[in-house]
Amino acid sequence: MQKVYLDYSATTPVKKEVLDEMIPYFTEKFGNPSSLYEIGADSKEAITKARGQVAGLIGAGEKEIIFTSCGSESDNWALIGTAEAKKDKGNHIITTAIEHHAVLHTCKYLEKHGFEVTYLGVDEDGRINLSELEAAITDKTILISIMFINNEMGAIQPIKEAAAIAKKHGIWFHTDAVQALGNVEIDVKELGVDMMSMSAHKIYGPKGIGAMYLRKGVVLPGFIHGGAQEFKKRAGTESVPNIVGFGKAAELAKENLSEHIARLSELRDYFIKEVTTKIPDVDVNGGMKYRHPGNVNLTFNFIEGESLLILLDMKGICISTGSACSSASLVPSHVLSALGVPVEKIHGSLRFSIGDFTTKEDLDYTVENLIEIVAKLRTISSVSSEKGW
Amino acid sequence: MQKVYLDYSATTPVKKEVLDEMIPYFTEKFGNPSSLYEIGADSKEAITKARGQVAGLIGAGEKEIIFTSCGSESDNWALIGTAEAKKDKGNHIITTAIEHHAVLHTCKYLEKHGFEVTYLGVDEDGRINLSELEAAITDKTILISIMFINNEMGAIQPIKEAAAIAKKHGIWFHTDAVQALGNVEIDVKELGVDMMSMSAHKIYGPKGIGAMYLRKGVVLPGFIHGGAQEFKKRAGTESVPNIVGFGKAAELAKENLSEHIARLSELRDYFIKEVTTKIPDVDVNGGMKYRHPGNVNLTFNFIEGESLLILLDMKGICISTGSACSSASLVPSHVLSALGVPVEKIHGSLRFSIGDFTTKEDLDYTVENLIEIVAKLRTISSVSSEKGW
Amino acid sequence: MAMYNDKVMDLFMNPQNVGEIENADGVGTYGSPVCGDMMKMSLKIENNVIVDAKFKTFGCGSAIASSSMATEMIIGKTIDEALNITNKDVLKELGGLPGPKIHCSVLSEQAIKAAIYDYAQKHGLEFEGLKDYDPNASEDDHLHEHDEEDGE
Amino acid sequence: MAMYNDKVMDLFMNPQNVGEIENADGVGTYGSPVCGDMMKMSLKIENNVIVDAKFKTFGCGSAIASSSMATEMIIGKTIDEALNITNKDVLKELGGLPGPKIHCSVLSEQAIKAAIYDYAQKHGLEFEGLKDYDPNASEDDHLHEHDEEDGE
Ligand SMILES: Cc1ncc(COP(=O)(O)O)c(C=O)c1O
Ligand SMILES: Cc1ncc(COP(=O)(O)O)c(C=O)c1O
Repeated sequence: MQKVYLDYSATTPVKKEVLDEMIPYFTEKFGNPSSLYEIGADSKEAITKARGQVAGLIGAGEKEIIFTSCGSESDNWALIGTAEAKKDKGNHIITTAIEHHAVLHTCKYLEKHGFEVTYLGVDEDGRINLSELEAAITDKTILISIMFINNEMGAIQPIKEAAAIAKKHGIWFHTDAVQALGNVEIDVKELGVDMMSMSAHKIYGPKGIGAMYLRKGVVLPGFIHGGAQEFKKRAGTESVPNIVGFGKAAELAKENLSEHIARLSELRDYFIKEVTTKIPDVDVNGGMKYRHPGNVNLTFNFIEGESLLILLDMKGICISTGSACSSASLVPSHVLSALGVPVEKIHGSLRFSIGDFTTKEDLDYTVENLIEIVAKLRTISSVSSEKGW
Repeated sequence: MQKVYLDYSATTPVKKEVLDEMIPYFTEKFGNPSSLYEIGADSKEAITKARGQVAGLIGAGEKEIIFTSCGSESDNWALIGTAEAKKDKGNHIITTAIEHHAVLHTCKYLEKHGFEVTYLGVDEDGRINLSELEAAITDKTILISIMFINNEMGAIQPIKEAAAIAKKHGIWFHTDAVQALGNVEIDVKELGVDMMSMSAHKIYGPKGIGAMYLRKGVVLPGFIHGGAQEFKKRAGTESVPNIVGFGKAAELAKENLSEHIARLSELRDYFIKEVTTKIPDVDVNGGMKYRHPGNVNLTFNFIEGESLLILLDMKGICISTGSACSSASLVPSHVLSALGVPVEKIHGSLRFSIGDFTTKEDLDYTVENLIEIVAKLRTISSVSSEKGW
Repeated sequence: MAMYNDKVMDLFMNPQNVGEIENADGVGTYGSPVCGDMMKMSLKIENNVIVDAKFKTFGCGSAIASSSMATEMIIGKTIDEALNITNKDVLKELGGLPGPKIHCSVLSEQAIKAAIYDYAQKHGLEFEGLKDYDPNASEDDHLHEHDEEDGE
Repeated sequence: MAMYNDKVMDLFMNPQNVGEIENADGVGTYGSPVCGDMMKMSLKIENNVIVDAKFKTFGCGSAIASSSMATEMIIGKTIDEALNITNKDVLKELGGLPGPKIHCSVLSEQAIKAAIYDYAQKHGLEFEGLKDYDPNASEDDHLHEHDEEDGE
């Protein structure tokens, strides 16, 4: 059976070049980077190289990159660390209603511990309003955390402008760039952010390794205490092979960036055109102007997303429902809700995310199957275009 | 040049069987375990299998194993999570003076946040005194955290007895078993511990993956907030290949346990006998009765450890100094200090740790070189057995 | 699809009794698109026996499979027998559903009751099995496990 | 050993002027085993010129290399010249040391001073370069970066 993976925003396969770099560090070059002898020093050097590669992708200084175990840890660290560092200054945090759970749930946690959080809404295109952001600032505001690119509908936020507002008010600015890394140009100096979360497994690197960009001068308390690793900012024996893999993935991402963006955008636009012209009653969620190059979020009206997802899986097509009824979730996507998509339409929404190994043939095969499956599920459905919802 | 790795307590190479299991999960089987489609479900299944393998090594239930990013994270989580969960009950924690920094520095962190910590001393053999432990308990005590096996001098603590004392007083009990896993028989049910920290890279698994045993019924607040991974107890896309590797390493450790212990103990005793009979003025630090089967901690009187370490490295021999002058540390080992070893002797202490790939020939080669290098450094030294310290 | 068993998958892929009966004797719907699942059940009833049943469902795979199973289970049954069918019976016939999907079986139990209630109303009949039936109860009043967040 | 440069490694592996001069004109020690490094320096002095110098050091590789370098630097120098040698000069000759090891170069500067001080005491001499010298100062009073913890 043909296999079509269209869930690159969920995770990506590790590229061969990346895995090849990692392999030696499991077996021969397995020294602990804290050790003084040669194979220890080799591991340390490998980390330094990877740090440079990740720094290079985002225009950071080498010492501004701290490896963590995942994007979620970076998000938790940024929020909880800032809360701790700045609690004498205030207890107010501003974020958006469309953040990833790693940010949202950490905010909920902080709310239980005396912090107040403002969740900015977004417009139809999925973007925040900068005057709303500025208006939300109080003299107790210690952190603004705004995701760079949304994982469900791909909206790209005005990070540079938002960071400038934060700076003007002397407030730390964090951005969750897990979906943005390798999918848009990022220059942290130009953006003016203080902290930025990243994760390797979204850019063809391994799972279980993330990083934090921590601008020089931002003194964030440690999150995992213990050994002196990562400039004493993150304890724990370094995940050397994963770090090496992250570095290589970052290097490749940098090399291919403009081509990657151009290619994905073209495929994305082609796919949207095909689906919306060949299948009736399909909505595109989120705006097209500021959008992740590989993100497609569609509502297939009158059918429920999970059933569509399963039937596509039977045809070898892997996609994701950000909506109800996923195995771990029955609650409709908070992101599409924030966009103003009615709940019943959220239940019929699916995310297709395109990546480096996606071909036009993959998309044609997907469209073909979608036509058939959507028609079938609509015959079964108790709602329809004639009768309405 | 011959290569002799004698630093298995620092980290271990990944065994071939382990790496072989991991490889497919980087490239073909790369699905996100939270995804509904087949390759997602495959990843989820792989995690479940690994969870069973780790649980099997320590006699735990499958749902009692939560994967974390490292031993340090597990330690931090146990301490900070308990502090949070139990803060209404009290603010007192009991631990030992010889814990790993992942515990000690987390205690320091908690001390800054209003908690009080008692650090139990140890006897000459490196073991705590159980009546001292019980005497230290107050009605504010919320946690007792005692490491299973010390990483520097290998002392095995009376965990079962200590856990029983904790239980008697209704106090949660945590043990840092990072060095114990795979090196002693562990049955968590029989031991009666509530939480236990583990790390894969000490048992021939990959770096950057750890686990927490969380006894059913112990409700510990999350440490990394976000997605619903790991029974909602630890957010972040799972480090699937590393988890698979940890599982396989645990399986192998279980299969080989008694042979591993017997073999290492024999090599250890042989090495100690050789060194102490062939080189004068060598002290063995820590007791021999309750000791990590692969741990050898020696003081070469009148010379400084790092210089010895470097000259051994020049001969391809990898060992570690728990003492002064390691690249990241100029402070003499807190562990040997707690044992009562005088500071000047700590400066001359080295740890040799033996593992599955160590041969008798490796040890003979090491002894040969030690004889020569120790003699050379003693000629240079400004202290000597004749003149004394 | 590892999350569903073969029986459920089979019914989902090849659902039986899909459609609407013309001039049905009883029609009932349960659930709503807002809740993510809505089932419409129409019945043909002769001499107190359900001789035909058809469904239309907006919902996930297990909602569709449950609907299909429920129609199969009631065809040929008397009304009283049909009213005795609980979501547990549907679940059992399906060979089980994943935890968060159990409510889908409730959906079909309730849709059966709604259709029979409609029939009872039209014919001025009363059934023991409808004694406690509240036609205005919403899905949320019944078992509907909410489970949050995804993990990507 | 990636942490030391070749020059330092070479001096550590093959230290020059190891030993003690019999009937030395000045002998000084600096540091202590408790601090992890102790250097003993003995000098042969003729006509205000250091004609020979030998050392014995308990310490790490960079302490040994610094000691060796220091003896080489002072042999042939006048006492005043030798007293002018600072730890920075030793560092420079060594081509640098890793951050936490800088204090090892202080060790050798101080050991030179201690040995000359001993010579001065014995002969009732005074030297400009010893004006501020405190024979009882301990290592901790000088640059000694403390850096904690290991990372395993
Ligand atoms: C006793 C002990 N606890 C905790 C740790 C920390 O484990 P990790 O390096 O996986 O964070 C180590 C070793 O690194 C250890 O030896
Ligand atoms: C926007 C965003 N933030 C954070 C994360 C969390 O990253 P990780 O899975 O590495 O913890 C993800 C994806 O998982 C994401 O898409």
